[in-house]
Parts: sequence; C-alpha cells; structure tokens
Amino acid sequence: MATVKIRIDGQQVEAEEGSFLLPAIQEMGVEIPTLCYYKYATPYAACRMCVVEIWDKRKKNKVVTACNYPIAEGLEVLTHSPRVVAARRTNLEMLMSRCAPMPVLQEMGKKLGIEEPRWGWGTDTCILCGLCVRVCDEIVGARALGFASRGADRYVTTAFDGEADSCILCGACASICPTEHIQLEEADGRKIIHDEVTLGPNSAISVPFRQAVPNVPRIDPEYCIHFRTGGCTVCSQVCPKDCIHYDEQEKTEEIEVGTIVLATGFQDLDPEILKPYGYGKIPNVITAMEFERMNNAAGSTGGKIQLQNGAEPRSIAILHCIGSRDERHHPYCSRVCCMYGLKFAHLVKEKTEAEVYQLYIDLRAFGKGYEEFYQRILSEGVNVIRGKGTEVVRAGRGRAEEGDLLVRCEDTLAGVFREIPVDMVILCTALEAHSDAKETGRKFGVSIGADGWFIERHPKLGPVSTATDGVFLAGVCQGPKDIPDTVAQGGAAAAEAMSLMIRGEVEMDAACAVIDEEKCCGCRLCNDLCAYSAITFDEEKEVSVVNEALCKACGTCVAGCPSGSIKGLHFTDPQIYAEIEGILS
Amino acid sequence: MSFEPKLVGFLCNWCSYTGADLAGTSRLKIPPNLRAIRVMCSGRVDPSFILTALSKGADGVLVLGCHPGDCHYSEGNYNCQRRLPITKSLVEQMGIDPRRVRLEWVSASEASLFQEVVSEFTEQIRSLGPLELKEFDFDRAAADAQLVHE
Amino acid sequence: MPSSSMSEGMMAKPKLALYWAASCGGCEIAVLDTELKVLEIADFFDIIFWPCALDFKYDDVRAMEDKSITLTLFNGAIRNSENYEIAKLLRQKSVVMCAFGSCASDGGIPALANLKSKEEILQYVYHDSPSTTNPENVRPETAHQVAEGTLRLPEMWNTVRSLGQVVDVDYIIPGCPPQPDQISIVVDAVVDILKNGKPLPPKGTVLGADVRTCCDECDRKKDVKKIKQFVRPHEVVADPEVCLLEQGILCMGPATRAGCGGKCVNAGVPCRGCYGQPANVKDQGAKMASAIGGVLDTDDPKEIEELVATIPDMAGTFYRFSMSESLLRRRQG
Amino acid sequence: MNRISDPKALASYREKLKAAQDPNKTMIHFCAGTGCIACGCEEVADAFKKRIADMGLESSVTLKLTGCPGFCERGPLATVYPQGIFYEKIGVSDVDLILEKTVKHGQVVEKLLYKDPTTGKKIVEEEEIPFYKKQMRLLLGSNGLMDPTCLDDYILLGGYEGMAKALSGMQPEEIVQSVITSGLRGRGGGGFPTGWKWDSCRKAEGKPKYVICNADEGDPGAFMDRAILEGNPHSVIEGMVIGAFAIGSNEGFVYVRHEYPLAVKNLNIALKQARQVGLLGKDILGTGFDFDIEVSRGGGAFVCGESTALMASLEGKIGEPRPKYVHTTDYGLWDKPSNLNNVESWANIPLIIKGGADWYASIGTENSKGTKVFALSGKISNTGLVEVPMGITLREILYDIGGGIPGNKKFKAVQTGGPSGGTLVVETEDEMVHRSMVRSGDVQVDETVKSLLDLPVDFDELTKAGSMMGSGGMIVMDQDSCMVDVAKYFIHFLIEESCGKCLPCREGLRMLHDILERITNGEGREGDVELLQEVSNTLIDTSLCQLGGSAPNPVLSTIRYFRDEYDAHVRDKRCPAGVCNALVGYAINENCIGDGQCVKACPSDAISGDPKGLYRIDQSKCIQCDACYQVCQFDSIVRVGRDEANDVQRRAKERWVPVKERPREKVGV
Repeated sequence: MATVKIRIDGQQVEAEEGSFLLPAIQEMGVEIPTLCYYKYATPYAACRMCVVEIWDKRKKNKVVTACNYPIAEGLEVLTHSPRVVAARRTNLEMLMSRCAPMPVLQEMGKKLGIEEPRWGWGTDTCILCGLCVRVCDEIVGARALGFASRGADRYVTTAFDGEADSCILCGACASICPTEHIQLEEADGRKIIHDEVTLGPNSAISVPFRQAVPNVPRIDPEYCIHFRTGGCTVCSQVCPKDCIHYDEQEKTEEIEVGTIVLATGFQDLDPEILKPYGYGKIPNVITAMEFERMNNAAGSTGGKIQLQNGAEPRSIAILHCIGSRDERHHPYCSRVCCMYGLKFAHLVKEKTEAEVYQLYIDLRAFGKGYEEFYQRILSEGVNVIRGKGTEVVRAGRGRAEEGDLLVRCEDTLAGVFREIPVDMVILCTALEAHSDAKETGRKFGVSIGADGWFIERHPKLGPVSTATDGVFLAGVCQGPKDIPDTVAQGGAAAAEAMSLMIRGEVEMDAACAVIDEEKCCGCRLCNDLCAYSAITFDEEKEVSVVNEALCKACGTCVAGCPSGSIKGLHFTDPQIYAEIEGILS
Repeated sequence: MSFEPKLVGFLCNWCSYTGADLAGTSRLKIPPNLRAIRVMCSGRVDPSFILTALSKGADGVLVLGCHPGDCHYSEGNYNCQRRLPITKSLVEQMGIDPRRVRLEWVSASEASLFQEVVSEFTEQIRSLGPLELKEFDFDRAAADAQLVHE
Repeated sequence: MPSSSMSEGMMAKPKLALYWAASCGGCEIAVLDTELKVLEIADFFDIIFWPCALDFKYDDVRAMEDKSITLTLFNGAIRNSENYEIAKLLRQKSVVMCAFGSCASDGGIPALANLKSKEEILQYVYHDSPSTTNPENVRPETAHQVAEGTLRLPEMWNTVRSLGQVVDVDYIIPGCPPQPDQISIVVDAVVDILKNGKPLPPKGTVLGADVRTCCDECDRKKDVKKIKQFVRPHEVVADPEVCLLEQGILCMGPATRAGCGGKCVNAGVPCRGCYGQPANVKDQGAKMASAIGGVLDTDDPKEIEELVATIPDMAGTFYRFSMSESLLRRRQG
Repeated sequence: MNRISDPKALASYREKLKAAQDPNKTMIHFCAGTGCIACGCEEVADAFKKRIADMGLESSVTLKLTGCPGFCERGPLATVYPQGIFYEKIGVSDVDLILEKTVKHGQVVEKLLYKDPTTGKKIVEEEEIPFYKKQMRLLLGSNGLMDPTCLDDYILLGGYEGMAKALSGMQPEEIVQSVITSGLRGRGGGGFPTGWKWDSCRKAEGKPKYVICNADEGDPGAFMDRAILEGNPHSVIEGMVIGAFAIGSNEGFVYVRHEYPLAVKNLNIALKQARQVGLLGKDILGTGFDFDIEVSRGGGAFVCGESTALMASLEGKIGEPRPKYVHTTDYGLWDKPSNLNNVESWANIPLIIKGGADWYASIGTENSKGTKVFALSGKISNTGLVEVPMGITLREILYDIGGGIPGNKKFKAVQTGGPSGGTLVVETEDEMVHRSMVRSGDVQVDETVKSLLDLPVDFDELTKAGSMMGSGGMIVMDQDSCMVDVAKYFIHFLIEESCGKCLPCREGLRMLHDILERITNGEGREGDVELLQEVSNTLIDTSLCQLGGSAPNPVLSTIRYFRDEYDAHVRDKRCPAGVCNALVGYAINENCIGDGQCVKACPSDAISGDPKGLYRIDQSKCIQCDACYQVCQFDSIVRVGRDEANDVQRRAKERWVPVKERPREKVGV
C-alpha cells in the first residue's frame, strides 16, 4: 500500500492508503472518543463517537466514522469541528439516557462537557458497543455471543438466551466489556480459564515467576485462546520484536546419557477432597503452599498476609496432618509440615498482630536446631494445641466478632472439645507422589511402593540407587523429606552417578545369555525377542550374537531358542529342571 | 485323605517373587500347595518347564509375572503372554484340562493379590482332581509280565 | 561296554541284523537306496537277520548266543507286544543296538496315535469310521480258538513307544527315513571302527546327523521374524528366497536337527521335523511352541488366542515325529 | 415447449404465436393481483370458471387471470376484449350478467361500468377512464394484458426481445452505455444513475460477480414492486439477464420479502419456464452466456431493503448494514463485486434495450428519465398504482389520476418516499402553514406560499422540496391529519425496523419518538421542537446507514411546513387536526338540530340534551372516541382544544336558536 498525504486538523500527515483514519489520528496524539473500537477486531462503527468531518478528493464534505474510513490521497479531516462535536455530544447524551451512570460514560461525558444527560440517566448496563461479540467471534473464535432483538430492544446474549455450548469460558468478553455488564459463571463442569491459579500462571501468557530462567514470558497452551480455538493472536500483533511464533511446538529431544537422577518431587494433596475443612468453599481456608506464595515478595499480595478482602487477619489457625497420618488418605507422615507450620507461626507473628493456633497430632521437631526453634515459637506466644483440627465452619453471627471461621478440635491435653474462632485457616496438606509417578517409574525401570513413592534399591544399603543400574533417586520422589535431607540425598545421588561416569566403564553382572555359535543355525527367531536389542545377527557367520553389555539376563531368548543354542549363565535349563524335579519329588 | 494338589509356580524375580515375599513378610496365609520356582522374568518360562512340571507330577502350573507394561525387562512378560496360550492349547490337545496351566500378573506390592491368586488356583486344581501323569508304563509292565509268564 | 565285545568279533565277519517294527518300511528302502553301498555292506557284514529281505525265524535268533550280533539296525516304533518282544530279544543278542529312523528313535508317525487311547482308536477304526462296514462288531483278538488250536496275535499297546523307551539303545540314526548318504557315512564309520580299531563314539550319540538345526541347511534368507498370520503351504505361493516361517508357514526347521540336507525346505515345503529335536533340546514341540510364541506379532491377549487358534492340529504339527519323546504324554487312564 | 435455440428462433416463435391468435375471440382479462384478491376476486374468478363451463362457453371465451393493472380502489376488475369493456367492482352475482350480456350478446353491462365522479358519465373503455388517461404505463401496461404464469403471453407482448438483442447484437460496454444514455436512475429510492453503477461493477476486479434484485419492498403503502413481480415477473428476469451480461455475472439473486407469497410463486414459475426454454441458465439463447437466478426470501426486516444489510442477509448473516465507504460494486455479496437494483429498475432495462436509450431518454425531465410507478394511498379517491412520466406535476397525479380527496375534505399534504421521505405541503391558504414557512425561511412574511401541487415530480425536485422520490409511496393527507401524529407514526415504524447496530439510529429514533409522544400527549415542553431538530441533525450526520440517515425526514419536513402545528401542540396543548386524543376536546356548537344521532353513537353517555334542543357533551365523561363527530351530519360536533370545549358549548348556548327559527338555507345538508 502506498503512503499518501492527508491533512488532519490542518496538519499534513503521511498515512498508509486504505488504512483506517482513527489510528492515524490517534498517532498524532489527538484524542477522539470511541466506545466500540478495538484495535484487534474489525471496526464496527456502531458507537459513532469517532465521527470526523472530512473533505474527500473531490472536496465533497461528509461526516464519517474515523474507525473504518479508509485513508485516501488528498483527504482533509477536521476532528473537532463544531458539527462533529455537537453530534458526539448528542449521541453520548442519548446513550447516557439509555444507560445507568457508569464510569466509562461519565468520564467521556466529562470530556465532552456533559455531567448529566438532559433526559436523565437510564438503567441499562450494556452500551451495545458489540466489543464482546466481535472479540468472541473474531478473536476467540468461539462465536458464543450475539445480538438479539432489533432497534432499541437490542441486547447481547448467547444463543437462545441459554447457556452457550460453544462458550469456552475464556472470559475475553468480560474483560473487554467496558462496563462490567458481562459476568462469568461456571457451569456444566466447565472452568473459567482466567481463574486465579495461585502457583500457576494467571493468564495465558506470562513470565512464570519472577526468578524464572530465562526471564521471558511464555504461553500456556492450556489457557491460550489461540491454542484452543485458533483465534486471537493478539500477542503476536502487539509484540514489536515479532517474537511470538505459535507454530513453535513442544518437542521431544533425545539425549544420550550414562546415568539418570530422578528428582521428580511431589504434588500437594488436593484438600478439596477433605470436605470438613471447606477448602474451595469457605473463603480464607488456604493451603500451606498458597500461604507460602502469599508470603513471597513476588507472590499475589507482595508478601503481605491478608484475607481475601484485603484485611489483616485477627487470628490464624495452622492445621497439621491434613491428609497425612490419616488412614483414609496417606498413612505416612509428611515430615515437613510440623516445622514449616512453626515457621508460618513465626512469620505471622513477625508480620501481623494476629493470634496463631497450631493444631497438631504430634509435633515432630526432630532435626538439628528444630527443637530450639519450637521453643522459640512457644516463647513468641503461639498457641500450640495438641489435637487434630477436625472441621472448619463459618462462624455464626455472634462469633464473627472474634473470627469469621470456627475451627473445631479436641484439645487432647486439656481433654476438652474446642471451637477456635479464626479469620484464616492454613491447611498443611500431605505431600503425595505425583499422580503420574507410576508412568515415570515405568519409563525408568523404577518400582513404586504402595504409597506411591519410588522404591530405592535398599532402604539402608542403597538409599539412592534403584533396581535399574545407573538410575538414582533424590528428594521427595523417593519419600517425604525436608530440605536438608533432600539436599543430602541429592548430593549422594549425584556422587553415585558421578562415580559411575568417572570410572568410564560399567561392571556387568555375570548373569547373561550366550549363544553357542556351533549350534546356532541363524534362524533369527531370537532377534526380536530382546527388549534391549542385545541380540544381533552376524551376517557373515550366519549366527545370532548376544551383546553381553546390553544383555540384562532376563532369559526370554533362552526360552525362545528353538535349537537350544542360547544358554543363560544363571537360571540354566538344567538348574530349573532340577528344581522342578526337586520340588515335585 | 483329601486330595492336596501339587502346584508348581514360576515367579518372576521382580514382581511376583517379591510380591510373594511381601505376602510372606506380611504374614498372609497362603496355601502350602504352591511350590515356587524363581525365574528372572516370566519370559524365561519355557513351555518345556511347564510340561516337565506336569509330567513330573504337578497337578497345575502357575506362571506369575509383572503386569503388562511393568516388566523389569520391558517386554519379557509379553513373550510369556504369547507363549502361554500355545502351551495351553498343546496341553489341551493332550487331554489335559487347560485350566491346570495359568498365567497371572502380580506386582511386587500386591501381596494380597498373590494370596488370592494362589488360594483360588489351589481350590480350582483341587476341584479338578489329581493329574497323575507321572510316568508309569502299563503296556510294558504287562508285556514284561507276559514274557515272564511264558 | 560294547567296545570290548566289538573287538572280540574282529576275527570273524561282523554280524548284522536289521529289523522292521511299527513303521512304514521306508527305512528298509532307504538302506537299499544306498545303491552300491549295499553291496559293500553285504560284503563286509554277515547279515544274519533281515526279515524283510531274507527268511529268518525268530527262533533262529533266540537260538543265537547273547551279544553274537555285532550291530542291529532297528527301525519302527514299539506299537505292540511283538515289537517289544523282538526289541528285547535283539537287544539281548546284539553288541550295538541302533535306533534306525524316526519311529525307532522318537516314535515317528505311529506315535501320533498317542493323542488317542487304544480304545478310541479301535472304536473308530472298527466301528465309527465312515468307510467301515462291520455288522458283527468284530474286534481284533489276541487269541482265537480254531480246530487246530489257539491262534495268537500280538497285543496292540495303548501307547506307542520309541525303541529307547523300552530297551537300552546305543546309537540313534534319525530321519524319516535316514538319508542314504547319511547311512553310507555311518556304514563307512562302522567299517572304520571294526577294521581299523577306531574308538567308538560315546553311547547315545546321534549318528548320521548334525548338531545344528535344519535352518542351517536351508538356503532361504532369514530375517527378524514377526508372525501376523499362519498360512498353510497350499494357501500361498511362497517366496522362494525367504524363510518360510517369516511368510507365516509353520516350518519346524528351527527346532529340528540338521542332517537331511534341507531337502523339504529348499523345495518349498516346510520342515516337518523328522530328524527330531536338536541336541540340547529336551522337547521338540515345547521348544517350538516357545519359539513361535515369541514371534507372534501382537500383545493383545485376545488377538494372541485368535492367532493361536489358527494353527491346525498343534500337537500333531509340533510333535509330528517326536510324540513318543514328548514330555507330555497323553493323560493316562 | 422446446428450447429456443437462438434469437431468431425466438422471433419466429413469437410470430407463430401471433398467427395463432384469434383477434375476434372474446377474452376476459380478470385481475388476480393481491389488491383484487383482497377485494375477493378469487371467488369471482372461480365463479367465472364454473359458469363458463356450465354455460358451455369454453370455446367462445377465454378467461385470463392477469396481474395488477393498478386501479385497486375499484377491484375486482375485468376487461372484456376485443371490445375493451372495463368493468369494476365485480361480485360473484355479476358473473352471469357479464357472460350472458357481454360475452353472448356483445352488450355492455351498464351497472358495472366506471362512473366519472366529476361528470357523472359512465365510461366503457379502460383508456378513457381518467385514472388511466394521464398515465404512461410502460411497465404496468402489460400487467393487464397477460397471464403472469404464461411465458407465451410475455413473448407475445415482445418479451425477451430486448434480451435477445442485447445478448446477440451488443457488446457489454454498449449495453452499459445504453443504460447510461437512457438516464435511468435507481427506482429503489436513492436515485443513483443505474448505468454508472453497472459501469463500476463491470470494471470492478474480482470474480465472481453477482447481480441482485432488491424486492424487499418495505415502505408502508408501497406495492409497485409486488405488482411487477406478481404481474410480470419475466420483465425482471429479462432485465437481470441483460444486466448480468453487461456486468459479467453468471449468478443472480432475487431477495424478496416473505410477505409476498404470490410474487414468489409467480417468480418461481417464471424462472422455471425461462430455464426450460433456454432463456435462463446455461447457454442462454445459444449465445454461450450462462446466468441463473436464485430466489431468496427475506424475513421481513425493513432494514434488509438497505443494500449492505440485504447482502448480509443473503449471506445468511444477521441483516445489519455495514458502512459503505467501500462500494458494494467493489465489495458486495461475499465481498465480491455486486450490482444491486430494485425490481422496477430491472423491469425498465428490457424497455431501454428494446426501445433504445434515446427513446427512453426522451421521456421525463432533464435529470430524471422514464416513468415512475407510484402507490397512491391515504385520503385519495383512486387508491392504486399509477405509472407516470417523470416531470408530471403532483396536481396531475393527485387530482387528475388520483381523483382528489374524497368527501370534500381539504387537501393538506402528501408524503412521498415512505418513512424515509418527507411531507410536502399542498394546502397553501392556511395561515399556520404560512407562519411555519416564514419561520423555516422558505417564504418571506409578505410572500404567499406557493403550493407544491405544481411541483414537477422528479428525483431532484422532490429532494429540493424536503422529501424524496423514495420507492414511490405517496400517502395523501387531508385536513383531518395531524402532522405531528404523522411524524410520530413514521418514527414509530422506524423504531420497530431499526436494526439497533448504530447508536444514533437506535437511541435517536427512541428519543424522537419519546419527544413526539410527549408532544402528542400534551406534555410537550418549550424547546422540544428544537430538540427534535438537534437529534434529527445528529441522525442525519452520524447514522451508519440511510435508514437512520433519512429517518428524520418526516420530522424535519413536517416541522418545516407545519411548525405552527407543533407549537399548537406544545404551547396551546391543542391538536388543530383533532387527532391527538389527549389534546382534543369535543363540543357541540350552535349548528346542533337536536336529532340525537350523537347520543346514540356515544359509548360513554357523555352527550345529553332534549330532542330538537341543543345537546351538550359532558367533558368529564367524554373519552374522545370521535364517534359523535363521525355521525353528525350538521357539522355541529367540533374538535377543539381540550380547554376550549366548554367555552364553545357556552357560546353555542348563547347563540343557539331552534331549527324552526333558523334561516332556511342554513339547515341540512
């Protein structure tokens, strides 16, 4: 497209032919009101606020909407001629008389010199700008919204005014809506995409966390509208450096390694399954991880301990053993909760005036300096109650003065049932194995115990190695442990791996299959039996050969050799026959 | 005296044998009928072993391996899984109830499943009765008797 | 030990006995198929018992001194009391007892009858088979009274045995029949031993065969195997260059001792396994089952069963010549 | 019927048809248009068929059910040929009479003839009837002569001759030039020169191109497109084929409103017939040109008459207009070059090609050529469709053709161009009009108002006068019409039809309606008229499409000519025409003769009085239903301002004299 010269308010500017007038005007720094213009959607020209007076090439005088008027050579534009100013004012005033007093209209009214419409304010909260419809249609691609009815009765709605099946709950409509007319509701098990995820990304594109390396934004395809519908691409349009490429996909890379350290960690137990604690239902019942995020300077509150309404809590209960040491969930102790619970108490005391209650089954302050820390917490005036918190409920009217929530427990030392009023409840949820740990274990040849953690070769003699040579374990994936233990185990695993690598050679088990070349006839029936591709065919000798370094001595080929040419060096046929004979005699 | 079946079990070292071990250390009650033979992998179980066991007086043979996909050696149990139907088919053609040969998957942590499988198999063989395949040549014995008589 | 007895007989011409028990007679023909070699045999040996070729009576044998026969080539399985009796007799009279051919060594084709009991066989043959007309329900008798006295017939056994299962066998010459060139080689070896005092091979040695398997003699190209489907030879035109098993044709070659020269497989017919199980293999059929199972191209239990079900007469296929030697005999009683 | 293989075959086929015609055979041309259907013509037609059969007249008479000849006021209509006798208002009982007298014996049935209301003379022949006399029926003339479902009839009348000429003898450029030369301007309302539109569409880049016939006739009171589609669908098809050939299109659409079932039916029949004989579809008339037409039915949204909204609707989208900064001739239907013309425009095309551009250009005024069909309705004697040459005066249309106002009422105004058009003043002697026009600056204080009756009717003159040609609706108003109410009526219509996409149209119309409602309810405030003008100007300047852009025309034009009426409503709380219920009071003046008719008519027992005495209306009971006004034959009931009613009645009491004592000539009708 060619660049053409046009005059805007007497000033000559160059603009691209055929592009729209409004961006050109805005670029000059001239403010033009608009209600329905959105850079990334097709101009709609419905609000008519951006009207300007123009003289075209043939000197024909017209009033046009700047948002969709194509620029052509010789155009003269007046952005604030009395004629268009008057029209804008009347139009806005008429819209005001339809709508309730809302910031977007009030602000624009102020700029145009209208405080109060002559006809009085109306009640509608929708200004019918159509942004939501276009965004849903063009950007999201869900086409869940549209207009119904005609003329003054027109309104934005979903198909047949019902729940829109095509809606993906992305919330784009609600976020683009200038008046908060659109609300999102979760229904049919569909989740709002922009739901606040405490530890995850808050939007489809974000820097994962402040300390992330590399410290650049990345797209979460699960939330990104483009990956869900093929629409949007707004980010690539705004990126000045052209850095966003949607076709860059996750890919699997194969790396050849000699040793592997598995340090896949754990996942938090989902406390929503523990109904009595009301997580997800009762506000201000949060998990330890969420509290940790809250305390983080890079977290959602910038390190401030606060309730959902922003107020400082008057009292906080920290409930230990949520899902741990619990036959219904995990019988094991998660090991870390006691100490971080105490740390939380300390943080609360340091940052707020709140009362803190620790509700525990047993306090396991087993490590170096731990007991001392416990004593310090006690001296800080933390209420430590021996008794598991059993239920969290909303406080009745009377108790709400002390706290919005009530924690119920049995104080086993005092032998009384207690209801403790608090404002916030922190659930010390159990550490549990990743739900896909089994899958991971299978990949690396590591077994999984009944509790879901990876099994080490030997609890005492081989705590970091596994049944598979060269694969080592470190951290919580092997079982709950705190940071010092994890660091220690990690070091051990790394050392084991290193020692294998430094040696540069691998000591093999004597157990191995061998092929008697004299007897092998080269039928190649065994070649494909080996999962480790340890058997190859020697074309020259026309016999199959076992690579002893690869052979794991499972014996499958021994069983499968029809000529009896393959022998296992252990669990030999004669041994087994003898065993059979022996046990049956 | 009631019939006590003699059962031979081929147990994979990594899953079933460990599972059996666990069943033992867990003090689970397991019928004493099963005589376990450890193999490194269920893939090592040669049909000849099964036939040998049956011919040497076993009333049933139980092969236990890791669950499909869980094999310590990746695929050994799949090989076992492919061989067993042929073996059973052979056995059946020879006039032996194929139920006497059985393949099950028991993992290292499934002590109770091990208990369950063994108990159930024992009961099944008990109901099938003794196999009595042990070598005894009636023809030859009769002929020898006749020759002596002559 | 036969070696000492053997040297004793060096003075006179060594004596040879040939006997034909439950078999088709092909083994006898095979001996004649050695062509000029048969003259050499006749020249070198004193043939003292060969009912097929010359008129000998069992009593003549009974009259011989024990261990007076240098070598007995015994072909045929032990199907009835007569086979058994003569096997014992010849064993008693011979220095070296040699199981000659598949039937003697592994039971052979007659042993396929072991899949049924004697009663089932008689019922079918004398009553149920479509071509049988037997209005008087006659069954064979071992003893029948006539005016002249009692006529006796041998008793048919319930189970067919290999020679080795009833008497002590020194050597085995497998094959259905043993190939003439292999026979010639054995004869030469025997002559070498008797004439030149060469040491005897260890007892139980398989003569006239190889340690490898039939595949070794098969000229077809062999590759990694994955069987998707079993076909019978008449159902396909097999690729002449490629391993039959890879083409889904059940070939017993991998589990069969070499020695035949790969005649069948090189002619496009799958190996039936007549040379018996290879050395180190305890049970030919079970081994084949194991080998075949490993290369079925599926992991799905249902598909496996379906595929297995397409193998016709599995026991008959895997144990075509070695049923007697099978670990698994028909359930007795 | 076989395929017509080439233009010559068409001509010879026409000759064959002509030869087969018996000029002396009796033909009854009976109107079966929607207007006459409303008058019950279907029953009459059935009666004709049955009686012709009963009387065994099948061989001697042919009944032809034709399209609308336009004189709907007088329907059901029939013309009997060869004599050309015109019968009107035929009932079922008249069928026998016509068959017996006219068909059998060639006599005229006097009682069914049209009677000239001025001379009182009965007129036998159609052409002699004043309604038809001044018309120039280039388009509608054929309607009465042919059965719209009969292709032969159309061919016989010269149908497809123009198409044959265009396709076989003319270059596309030549055709476009012809249309430009003819001076034809779009008959849908805008009056854009058709030839130029074709030219830009022909030159536009992009394939395929589409031609579209806009038959979404939505103006209240307008039905000329319906009459053409119903009565002569082939003329539209022929026009479209010529247009498509000139533009280079192979696909056409007729967007017709769903409320025109007969038009859709006849059009579909015509399309099928044309396809069958090779006048449409592949290889038209053997010229190698392919073109076919698809009928698409509109859902009945007025705004879909707007070209971009119509195209959106054709595409299956919501019928909402889009800005036309880029013309539809470049980016129209499915963003392809599209040429959209109205039914009447398309029907003119064959005439231009057949008769020649120069001939066509000789009709009409300098800048408006040809004829225009108007739909006369409202307070006019001869309701119906009239086709007149451009440049004819309003007076000729309204008086000579339309027959003037019925019931000796005073002519007040005429609204042209439908809801988007404007009201034109006709009454000139009224003081209020004078005052209004002085205020609007149209005349000087000492200048007399010139009646617009002598305004030559063409595109530019109408626009200059504050109205527009529009699609040709012409609604006549007499002294009983309140101009504020008229404006409100049209605004109300547009509110219902506005799509609501753009703010000014959606909110502005609501605003205009609110103000007008307020005024007609007697709640008008000082400044309301200025407010109306302000909102109107905003609509004109900023509306997205012409629905909104022209919507204020009725308001502005009524303010221009009848500002005083607005003021009467606002200031005096009075409706001079006595239409706005809230502002009207009913009073009985001294003319009352006490016949009690009004008492019987009054539904609310508001009228009381002694027989032969002066009656009186109790204002507290009166509900302004107008019933008394309608029945009084002595102009005794008057509509006055609500507050004035009692004054009038008080004065009447003072002035009233018994009938007997009145001067003779003042009594009675």
